[in-house]
Amino acid sequence: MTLLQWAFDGLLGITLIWLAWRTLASADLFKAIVLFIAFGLLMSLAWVRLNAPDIALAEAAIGAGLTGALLLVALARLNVVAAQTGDIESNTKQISAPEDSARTTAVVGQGVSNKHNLFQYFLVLMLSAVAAGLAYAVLSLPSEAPGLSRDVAENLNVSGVSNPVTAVLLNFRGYDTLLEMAVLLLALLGVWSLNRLPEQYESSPGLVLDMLSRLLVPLLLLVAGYLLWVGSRAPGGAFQAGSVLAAAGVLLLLAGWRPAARFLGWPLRFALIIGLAVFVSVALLMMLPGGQLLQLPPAFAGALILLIETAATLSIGVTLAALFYGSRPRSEQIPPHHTGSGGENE
Amino acid sequence: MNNAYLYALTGIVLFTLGLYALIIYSHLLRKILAINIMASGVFLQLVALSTRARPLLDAVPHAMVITGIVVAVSATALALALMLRLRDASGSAELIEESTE
Amino acid sequence: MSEYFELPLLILASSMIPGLIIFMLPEEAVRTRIALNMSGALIKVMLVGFVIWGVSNGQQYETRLPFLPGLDLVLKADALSILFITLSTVLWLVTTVYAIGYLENSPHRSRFFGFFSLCVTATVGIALAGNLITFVLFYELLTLTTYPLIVHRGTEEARQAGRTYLIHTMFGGALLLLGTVWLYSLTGTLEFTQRGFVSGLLPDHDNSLIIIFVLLIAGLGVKAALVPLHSWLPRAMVAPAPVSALLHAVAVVKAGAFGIVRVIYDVYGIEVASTLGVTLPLAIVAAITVIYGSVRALFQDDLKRRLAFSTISQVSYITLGIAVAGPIATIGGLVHLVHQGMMKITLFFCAGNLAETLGIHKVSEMDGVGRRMPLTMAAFTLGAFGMMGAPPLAGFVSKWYLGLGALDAGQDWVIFILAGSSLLNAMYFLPILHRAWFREPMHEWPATHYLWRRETAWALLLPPLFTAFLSLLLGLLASLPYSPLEWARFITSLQYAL
Amino acid sequence: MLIVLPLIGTLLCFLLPRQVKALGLMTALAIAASAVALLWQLLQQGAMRYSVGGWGAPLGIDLYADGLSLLMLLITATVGLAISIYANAAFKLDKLVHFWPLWLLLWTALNALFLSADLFNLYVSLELLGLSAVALVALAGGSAALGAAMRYLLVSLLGSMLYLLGLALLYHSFASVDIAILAQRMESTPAVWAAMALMTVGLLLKTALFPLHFWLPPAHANAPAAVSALLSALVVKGSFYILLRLWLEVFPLSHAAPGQLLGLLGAAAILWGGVQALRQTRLKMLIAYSTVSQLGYLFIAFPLATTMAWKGAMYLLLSHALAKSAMFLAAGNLLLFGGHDRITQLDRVAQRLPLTLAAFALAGVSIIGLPISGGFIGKWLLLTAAMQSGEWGWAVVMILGSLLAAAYIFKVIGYAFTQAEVTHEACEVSKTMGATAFVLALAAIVLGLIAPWLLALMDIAEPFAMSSAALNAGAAA
Repeated sequence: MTLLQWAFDGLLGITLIWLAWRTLASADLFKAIVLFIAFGLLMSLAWVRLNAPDIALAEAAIGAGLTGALLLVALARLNVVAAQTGDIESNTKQISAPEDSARTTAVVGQGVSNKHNLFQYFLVLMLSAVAAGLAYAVLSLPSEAPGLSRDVAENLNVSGVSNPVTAVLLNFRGYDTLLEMAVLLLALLGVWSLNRLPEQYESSPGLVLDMLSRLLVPLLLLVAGYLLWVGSRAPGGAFQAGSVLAAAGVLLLLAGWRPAARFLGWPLRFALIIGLAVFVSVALLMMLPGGQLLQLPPAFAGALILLIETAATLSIGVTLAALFYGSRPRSEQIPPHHTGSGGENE
Repeated sequence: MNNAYLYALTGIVLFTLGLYALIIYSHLLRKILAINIMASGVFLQLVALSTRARPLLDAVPHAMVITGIVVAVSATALALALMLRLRDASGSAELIEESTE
Repeated sequence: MSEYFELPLLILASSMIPGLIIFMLPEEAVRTRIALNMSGALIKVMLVGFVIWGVSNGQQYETRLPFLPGLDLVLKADALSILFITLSTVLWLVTTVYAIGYLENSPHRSRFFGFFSLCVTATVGIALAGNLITFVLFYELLTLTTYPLIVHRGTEEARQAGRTYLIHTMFGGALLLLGTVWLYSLTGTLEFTQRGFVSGLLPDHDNSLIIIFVLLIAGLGVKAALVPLHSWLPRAMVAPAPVSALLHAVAVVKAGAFGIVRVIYDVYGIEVASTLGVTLPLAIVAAITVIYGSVRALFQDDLKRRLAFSTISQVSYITLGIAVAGPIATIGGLVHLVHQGMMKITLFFCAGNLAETLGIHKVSEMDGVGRRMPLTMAAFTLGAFGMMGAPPLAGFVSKWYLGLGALDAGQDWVIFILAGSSLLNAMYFLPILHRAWFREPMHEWPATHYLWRRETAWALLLPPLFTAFLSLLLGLLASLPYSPLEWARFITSLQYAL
Repeated sequence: MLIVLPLIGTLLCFLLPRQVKALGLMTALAIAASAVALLWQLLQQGAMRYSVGGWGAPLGIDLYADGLSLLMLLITATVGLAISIYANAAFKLDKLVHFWPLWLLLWTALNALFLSADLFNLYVSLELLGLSAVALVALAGGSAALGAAMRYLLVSLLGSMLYLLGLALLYHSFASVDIAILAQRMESTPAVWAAMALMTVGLLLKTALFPLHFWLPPAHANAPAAVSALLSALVVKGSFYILLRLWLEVFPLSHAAPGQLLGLLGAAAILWGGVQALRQTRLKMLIAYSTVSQLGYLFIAFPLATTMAWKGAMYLLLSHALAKSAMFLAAGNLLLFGGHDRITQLDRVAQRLPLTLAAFALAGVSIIGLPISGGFIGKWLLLTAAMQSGEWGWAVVMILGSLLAAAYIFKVIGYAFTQAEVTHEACEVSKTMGATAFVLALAAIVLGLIAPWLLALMDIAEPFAMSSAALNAGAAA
């Protein structure tokens, strides 16, 4: 461990903390989100330094990228509601006056009044104590611990893949991942179950974005495919690939593209659940020859994992994009007023 | 090797910072950001300490963190949608103290 | 385990099942309801008769159901429980007849009779309980089932009375439960045993035992209306007359008194209780209650309230008799359990008749009522004289034994209590009788519309006559075998090993 | 398997929204059947350990079922089935389309949670549980419900974060997240203490133990009735279950002071929740605060830490699940019928819904802890445990709590007897809805009669014996 590395790590740590603080404390919410995205990117760097390239990819794509996009679009909607109080769906209650809302977006963050000062100091004191205690607990851990690395290494050759992270995710602890897919689906169900949000404001995509999307989307699809394929050996895998796929979808949505109505019915639903469905089916099928739930026989493990991952990638991509879009498409009832003409599906 | 502790401590600071912000700020978007930063802190700590297994790679925490990231983004998406709906219904993106009558 | 394992259960079921069915009946199904009620009551009387016959021939009736590990639900018919069961069963039959007449055409009858039956079930359960936990169980059930009866009318006043009742009984139930748990954690058993089961703890746990005794008695004292836990009783008079009658003659107050008897006899045992020195304070509390109730009764103009305070006073005779801790006084106390029930229910029936037929609620309105309703007032007179302890009525027998027993146990002061109380009884009953028989009516009574110029409906008239007759009989034939007096002697002989 | 079934149901319901009623109900029945099958299996062969994927801990994830988890699964199946039937009658199709997938996911989460022996897996289940619960609360719409859902979401996420941080410390101390392995390797280090504190606080937050209960009443009161029932009956119990497992098995070395603290908080919850419930003017708020109070009882077992106390707490948990769900469903019926749930004006409503009222009253009996009911058995066991340990202070608190409960329950019931002419037009409440509530309440009463059998079930693999053994060892040392 050279001094330079030390300095780099130290600097990275301090920058992370500083960025986090600025994110949380900045008066402007837009600025806060941008800072948060920057924070996410730096986190990826930290993951690389920690020898965790898989996480770095996931963090960059999901943590910084998609979360950032979600945050931005949410903020935009918050502002749309604020700005266009009058003309959006007059039947929904709009209590807030425009100037009130404007203030909300601008300076809300500073809304900690003085009378809370004492409480604030107390809180700082308490939390410092908590942090100190935690730090002490962490530092008291032995400086070397193999964790489960040996177990993973020993079983890697029968797992069907050579990337240990993928092995853990889809084989050793595949059950976690199964439930995790359910969480993702759940988030979408939850979002859809809320009543319709006000329509995202329609900015004309602009030439650059339009061009960019035409150029980038095929590229992103390619990257997603690559990540999926390579995941068995090198950093990559379903989640990373899925989020890249989602990025492509987000880009298309931003460019004003809307899928044709006929894809919004059960094809969309099917795409959303295919990952989980395949996962569950595989899990159950493995029980047929007398194995345990999710017991992948070493001979087919590689192929099965790839199958699961492919389906999962598609579902993750579509789910994340749908989360970005927000409300449930008016699928069965009314055809959406799609502006884009591109009816191609991914 | 000792950068394990460095990053772990960073994680703890991030966690505490997020917790502070979660309690102190009232705007929901900020609270959501705070939760995300807390999550980052936890993940950082989880992975940083696993580097103590060097030269081997302990993949289990890595997988856990990837799971965690996906869970976090799901939760964030739900929280944001909820925030927008709340804003829609009550006109404010802050939590108003319930009067218990 | 005896061959008649199911019998106690059947006795319970004979009132519970009709009760549950009645809940489901529509309001209009009058006949079905009457049929159910009456057949349940009759079956119960027969079953109890069978049990009496069996027990006096040395038969054991016991039902044991697993309830908790090491703790069974026990229903047992022993001599003491027979006394209480017989009383409640007979009176249930009578009261059912009365209630059918009384509540004719009033709303929510299904609800009323449903809870009424359940209330009787709980009472019988209390009587049959073979251990303290079973007792507690039915004791709480009694609270729950009487509450709807008290608030039955649904007026604001009824609701208030219900609240007062609940506050008292819930509190009492909590104390009782606490005492029970404590006792259980010390002894590991709660089985009622002749002469108690706690004597093994005696030297070391004196203080605990005393505190537990206080907890148990306070919990039971609420229902037995011991001063100062009595104030729910007069307020509960807003309930319909059959409820007041059954509640105050039998179910609730007697359940409390019966519980006190159980605790002293079968939990502690009279010897342990005397050793601990807890009987004298209890006797004093009971004595105070006797006097206090009588004094308060003097000043009540509302007839039912006067009767309620009279109940407070009279029920404590039972406690007093037990707490004096001598065999003869015990006989007096036990027999009073039955005698007082018989007499007081007569009085309440009569009060109900007056209210239902003539709209009379107050003593001051009773001038000359004896001419309009001679039979009712005749029954009332019998009951009142019984209460005062005039021979040869039932009340005299109990008071006689109480007094004798007190002298026997060397507690001479009790005599004065008894005498004072009887004097007070006379002071609040005699004016009523005087008004009813000898004063001119203040105004013309509404004419009767019943056949043969009967004073009121059959269903209202017969029950008080029947119970009044019984209380006369109980006094006259007190020394016949199977009379309550003989039975009480029998129980006492078991306790004191005479 | 209990986990996969509801998942498949979710997928089907999601794919075929029009058939959602029938599909959902079929799934619910299938789940209940498999829960019974598990009961049969456990009765035959005792506790079961199952390695998902065949790897086995510490590398893979183990499922574990003993008496404790079995009972939780059974109660979930019972309440779940009833609520499924209720929901089909109560919601319109456009709500049901959302309700069913979310509810089945919640059921998945619960079943996964009660079966898992792996702390990280528990974290994922916990998130699944929390998020689906939040989404269900938000189903009610309206700013109050949405605000409550938001608060609930934030609290739930915070709780998960605390839990996860503690988990990280445990993993890095012992290189495993399997409960059994952790229990073997457990030692008292600063990291373990920190982990215990973090995880306990996180779970307490989700279990809403006083003073961390602030989020619960609005969330439970503003959700749709079926959802309120789920939340109070099952969801809070999920995190409590994890807490119980942790304290019984993972951290058995730390009973003294922290246990006392939990007990004190529980006592405070009993009293505070009771007083607050008494002060409420809205029925659902009252019931929600009653939940806060009843949850307090569960924590009385921590300072006592005897087998009997744990069983008592467990018994209370089960009967509370039944009684409280019955109560919320009954309240839902009243609300639907009268259009409001102001307690003082219930008289006009209550008399026209006798079955619903009976359900409420019976459930109340169990909540107060009067005999004969499951609540009584639970309280009896806890009281006896307290008295046997000579700690009568806890007993007094419990009795006081019961009195408070009696006060607020009868506050409601008292109005039902008031005579009032029916004046307003009322919505129709279907028979099914009243009957479901009644059956649940009756089940709470029946729990009071089958105690020996249930207590024997709890003894499968003796999940509660360990702590007392540890305690005895501690006393001997």
